[in-house]
Amino acid sequence: MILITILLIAFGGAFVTYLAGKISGKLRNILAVLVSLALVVLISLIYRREISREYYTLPFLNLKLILMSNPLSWFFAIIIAGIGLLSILYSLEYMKDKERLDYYYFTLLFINASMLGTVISGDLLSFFIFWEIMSWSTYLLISYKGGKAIAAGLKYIIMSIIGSLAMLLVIISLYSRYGTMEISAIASYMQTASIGYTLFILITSSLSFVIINAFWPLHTWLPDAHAEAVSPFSSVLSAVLVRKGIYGLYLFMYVILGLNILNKLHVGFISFSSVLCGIGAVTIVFAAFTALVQEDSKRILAWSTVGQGGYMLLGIVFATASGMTGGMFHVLNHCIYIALLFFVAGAIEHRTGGIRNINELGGLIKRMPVTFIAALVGISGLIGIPLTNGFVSKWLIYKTLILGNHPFLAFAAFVGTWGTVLYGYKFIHNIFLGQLPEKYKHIKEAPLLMQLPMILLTVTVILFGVLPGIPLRVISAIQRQVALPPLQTTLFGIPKEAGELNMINVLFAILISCFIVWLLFRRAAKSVPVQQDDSYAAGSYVPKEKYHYTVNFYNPLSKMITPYLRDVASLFYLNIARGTQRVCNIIRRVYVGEVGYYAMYIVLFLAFLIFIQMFF
Amino acid sequence: MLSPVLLIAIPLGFSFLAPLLKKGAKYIPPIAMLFNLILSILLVPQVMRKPIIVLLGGGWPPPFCINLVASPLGILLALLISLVGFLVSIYAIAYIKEGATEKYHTLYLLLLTGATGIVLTGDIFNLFVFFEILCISSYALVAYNGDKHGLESAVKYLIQGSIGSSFILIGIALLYGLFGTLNMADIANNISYHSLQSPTLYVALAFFITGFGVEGAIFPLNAWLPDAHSSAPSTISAILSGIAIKTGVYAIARVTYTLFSAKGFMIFIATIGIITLLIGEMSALGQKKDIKRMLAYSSIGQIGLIIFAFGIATYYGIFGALFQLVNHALAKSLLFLASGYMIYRVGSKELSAFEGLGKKMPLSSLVFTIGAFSLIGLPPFAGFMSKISIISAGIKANNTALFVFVIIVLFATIIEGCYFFRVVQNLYFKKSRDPAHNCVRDGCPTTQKSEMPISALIPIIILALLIVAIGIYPRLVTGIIESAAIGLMDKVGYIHQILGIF
Amino acid sequence: MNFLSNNIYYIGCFGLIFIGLYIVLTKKNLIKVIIGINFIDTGVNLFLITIGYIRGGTAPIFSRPGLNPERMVDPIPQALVLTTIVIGVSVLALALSLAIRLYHHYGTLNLRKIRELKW
Amino acid sequence: MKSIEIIVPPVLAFIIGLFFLGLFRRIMARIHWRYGPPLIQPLIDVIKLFHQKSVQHGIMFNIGLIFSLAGSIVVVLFLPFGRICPLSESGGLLVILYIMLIAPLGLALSGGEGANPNISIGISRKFILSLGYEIPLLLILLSIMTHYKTISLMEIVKIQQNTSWALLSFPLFLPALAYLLILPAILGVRPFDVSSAPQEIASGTMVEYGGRYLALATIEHAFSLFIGISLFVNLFLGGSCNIVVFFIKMLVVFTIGVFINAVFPRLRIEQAIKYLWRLPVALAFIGLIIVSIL
Repeated sequence: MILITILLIAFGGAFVTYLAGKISGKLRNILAVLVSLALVVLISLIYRREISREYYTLPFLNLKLILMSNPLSWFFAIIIAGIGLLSILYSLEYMKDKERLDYYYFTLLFINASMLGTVISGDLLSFFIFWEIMSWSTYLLISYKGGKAIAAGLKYIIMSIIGSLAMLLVIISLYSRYGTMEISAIASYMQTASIGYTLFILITSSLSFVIINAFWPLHTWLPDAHAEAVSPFSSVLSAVLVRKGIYGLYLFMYVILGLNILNKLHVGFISFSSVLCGIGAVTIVFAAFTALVQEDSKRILAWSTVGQGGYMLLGIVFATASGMTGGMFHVLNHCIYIALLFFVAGAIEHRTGGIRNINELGGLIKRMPVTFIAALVGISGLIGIPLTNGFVSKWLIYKTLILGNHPFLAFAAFVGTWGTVLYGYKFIHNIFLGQLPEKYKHIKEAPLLMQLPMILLTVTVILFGVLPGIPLRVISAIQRQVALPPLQTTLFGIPKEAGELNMINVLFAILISCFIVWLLFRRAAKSVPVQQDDSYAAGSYVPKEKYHYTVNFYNPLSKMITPYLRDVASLFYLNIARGTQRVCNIIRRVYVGEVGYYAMYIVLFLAFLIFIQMFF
Repeated sequence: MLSPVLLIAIPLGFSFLAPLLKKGAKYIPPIAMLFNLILSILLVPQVMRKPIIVLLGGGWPPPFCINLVASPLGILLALLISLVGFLVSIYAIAYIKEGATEKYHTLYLLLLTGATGIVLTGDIFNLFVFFEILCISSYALVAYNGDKHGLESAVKYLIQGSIGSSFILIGIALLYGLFGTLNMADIANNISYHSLQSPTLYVALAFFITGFGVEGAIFPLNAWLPDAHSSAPSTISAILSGIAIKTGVYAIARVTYTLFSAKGFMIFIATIGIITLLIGEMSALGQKKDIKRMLAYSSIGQIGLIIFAFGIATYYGIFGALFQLVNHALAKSLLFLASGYMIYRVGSKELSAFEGLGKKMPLSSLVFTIGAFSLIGLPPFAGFMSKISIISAGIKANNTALFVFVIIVLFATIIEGCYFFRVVQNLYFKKSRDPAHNCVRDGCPTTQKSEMPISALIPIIILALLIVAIGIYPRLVTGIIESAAIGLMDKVGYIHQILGIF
Repeated sequence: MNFLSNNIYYIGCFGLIFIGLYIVLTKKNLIKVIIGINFIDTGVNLFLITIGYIRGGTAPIFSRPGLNPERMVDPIPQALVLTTIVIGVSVLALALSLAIRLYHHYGTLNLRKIRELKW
Repeated sequence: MKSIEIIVPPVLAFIIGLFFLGLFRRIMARIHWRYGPPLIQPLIDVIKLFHQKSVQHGIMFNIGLIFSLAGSIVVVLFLPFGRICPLSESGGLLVILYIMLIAPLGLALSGGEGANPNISIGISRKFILSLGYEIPLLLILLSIMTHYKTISLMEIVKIQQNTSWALLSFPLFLPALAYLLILPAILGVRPFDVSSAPQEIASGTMVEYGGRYLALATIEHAFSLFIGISLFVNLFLGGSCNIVVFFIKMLVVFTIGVFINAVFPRLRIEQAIKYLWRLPVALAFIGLIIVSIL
């Protein structure tokens, strides 16, 4: 019952919010917050409860639709609800003066609802239905801003339709074979399916998940969509929505097929997992270096979203305890820090009047210290500096890769991390450090309501970094659910038997070292603050123009790597699209406009029919 | 006194009432259609139990006289016709203002009479006559605007249509020559009883498919459709797309399933359907300018899908086909109606003129979007349910060719998505080119809403609500569709019901 | 020869239909095309009649005693043909009136030139 | 006992690092046919700098530097030094790799706050250079970890002590060679000192540092010297059981590393990357392939 309540509140709340917006803006905002808060509360209530409930019967397909809750779905559901709540909170200020707010809140809540629906659905049909609702409602919000966002939205929706149709094919095929769509029933049937059929199911279904998760050859929709969407929604997009792909992969690979079957799927050297690994590795490296040459704050983050997906893939593909845990944990971590970073980018956009080009910014640390700290912590999480959450998951993934004898995958992952260091620093440097441009001398810190989500997420990044045991417990429940070996964990990391990681030691080491250095620093002779003009120009006249070295920050490097970063996939799709258009244009020329030809078509068709029938 | 005869008699009678009333003529079609609607709804429970057979002309038992068969299939389609007809006629009250309006209403009712007759009759020649009523009135209605495009398309439509009807007539003559009867049940009985394999029979089938195919818009025969749909008044486009071509499809299904139970031929029907689907959808993608033409091509594609589903030749296939037929009728008439006033307001059929309409006509844009989503097959709209049933039927049939076809259907869906989302983005996300509407904030006047009149708005909102309702609660219609599908499959039962009156 | 004389009606009506089709397919002038359609119509009507016709048969009315029902011509096709003639006439009328209006707009009846609607 | 273990490595690292700095200047001077400063000069400099007044630019300017040095100290705590390794049980080589990031990032953040284009250029070069040497370095580390099937540095050292040095074992001498080739880049000494080129960009990252800031930065540099070399000793020379042997190994490695490249003039950044991505990467790559096949 509680699941149905959740769904009803989620979907109904969206509609009610929309209607409330017609009455007053304030009421709408309050309702939106309340709805998302209620979802968070309700979902936390079903922690560790396994529920399965039929809620609907489709007469003509003779199907019962089921809602269920288990550790896997709970894990994703709480992420969705949490980020949903924070993004709504953030929107309150961010979206204040924008137009079509009713539409905005409605769609945002609706997307959250449909995402919740996908994770708590217990059969493939409702999974698919919610998935599709999610796809199109996302489109509505990606394109919301107009301008460049329109093309981005179209790109997204077409790719996601392709993906979901592939999934539809799989689902219907399963249904026609086994006469049911219940996940657990299909899972038991699949144990006896032939290898070929299993491969068909796996490959076709993963197409849609690869698209939504934006893995390398199918990533092209993501950078545009994320960069062009409004910032609170970008954070939802890249924190949660994109990661539905991981959920789907996990569902099909481990819940439906299971390890036994997966291990059988290989032809000599090449197996399904190795292909996925390759995709993941290429995604990581390619995305990291592409992000390096971007100059748009949100585009950098978007590319980093692409890249981080690769880590999760590398993690979950290897069905070892640490790999799986690392992958799932990385989903959570990435969701936290990328949402944080998009909030940061949004706050800067908000205060500077929509500036996204990081080269035009600089020195904002003096004006927006809270945002700066959030950005710093977020980027540290993204890189995986110890004491942030990203570190633990990456550590687990690396460990899996190295000990599983996949050094080249590990190498790709490492290189990706170094790319991340470079663009992460660039992000901070160009926006927050250095010279404060004249026109931003008077901007203020982000409003309190925007700070609140950022602070919460910042705290979470550190909290999960120091006490990774909390989320790892939830994740090991997922492992148990699909009969994979769970990873042993302690509150501060991994015990010695499973590979020893102890964050509390690291924390104390760093704190004490900092303290000692600080003491040293304090004892030394004092220093006086000076203006930039004084030190750089030695007090003489400097022109008031910009002399903050930002444009093309890694110039020598980008000169070397840009030739290799041509987005071949994107060009390829573009050509396909153009080709299709051309073919379509040729095809409609059959309707020549001359009635004589039309009459001829009719006669020819008749002749053809008679001819055909004579031979059958 | 609930007789299916009234379903035909009332629109026919009212249609000739219309020219007498001049001023009040525009209220005649809604009244007639409302009556039909209520009547067919009332007939539903009765028909679900047992089909009603009405004998016309002398009361001789079949096969000797013309009879009407109110089977679930017939009533389903009659219900659909009267529903769409009713809503479109309400829309027309405000929309049709110029020209000889009373003639419009007369012809309109005649068209619906024809359509209702086609789906209810049990006599092949009678079917032809109703078909001609439908065709002639639609030729005239296409030309109703009297502009050059309307006339051109009407003439072209007429030429192709009359060739098609001649072919139907030849088919009827051939059948009559073989069996000496015109009653469909009797013909079917004869064909299956004698299990005839004569080439004449095949030729007759070819003639029927070609003839009905012209009205039913299967691929090479549908050249009239984009022209006629795009240049007719939007109400007529809606009716043509929602009703007229559906009757053609119905006739094809009736002929192939009931008359000739041509099982081996069905895969061929499916192929034709797939080709129609592909050509229609791809042409729609290619058509970037004229929105009505794009919608017309999309109709071709959808008809292809329906025919494909009929061609699967299983119960599930027929069910999917009928379901899709209903949904497409609702959605496409919705789209044409919604675009009607949009075109009227922006004064152009160009797709680019629709930019930013979402602000000026919020409700119409919303319902347009709902219709488009339903046609693409996105949940939770009606189109999704029917599409999924067609696809599952195709896969369940366990036939490699059909599996390939299903993949093509999915591919066509992608194309559908491309062009419909192109419209949706124009409606909502592009800024209006008209500079007066461009500035949103301070200084300039706020965007003016120019929503369509309420009498036009109501029908399309009802259509949209129906689409959503069917999408969320498909049981609303699936019951009757199921029994209709069973009825169409059950040839022996059909023959028995009609000839069993002896 | 015997075949010809036995099937003369069929040959005639299909001849008419084919002539009509030929006209529709090849002629540019709208009026000619309409005439072609009428040819097809006539041919089909003839075909219908032929089906019910019995050589040397009598009218299907018991107008005088001693008429053999076996020798009676089938009345139904005749009834059908009546209907189709009416339909054909109305189509013809509609076509011609449309042609007149079309001429006003385009100033020509050449179907090759009346092709603004295409693609 | 534990507390001594924690205190000793950083102190020793401080001393040894400064010693290496002095040694380096001395060696360079000798190569230039100069006398050069006394070995203790860096220490004197640091003490002197702590007593000089300086300028500062903001909070991050301080915090970044503090973090940077602290990060280096923590890395030292993770590295086995002889037998001493206080934090060996907290994550192994992967953690070291990541904590090693804190130092350059901290310096970069601090420098960025300095708002001087020269600093930014220096940082940019430094990061590019670090990407340049990280790629071979990661390959090297991976081949070691894959070969010994562990991520714990302590384990690696132990296995080497039981069998033979990695430098001398078959596939691993290739990565070892690669490590030696990139060692100057890791240490940031000539010819890879492009990020702090005093003649071009006024010593780059250091330009705004004076007084205590410069002192901390120097100490940080000393630490990084220590870390780079002791990592090599641990990875390839089997560490050591006692501190003296360990120190001697470090000394040898340092001298070799410096001598190999000291005669070259400073490389431009592109040249540096090209150098780093050719021979060292090739060696390390071949090594890794062999390791992963074996």
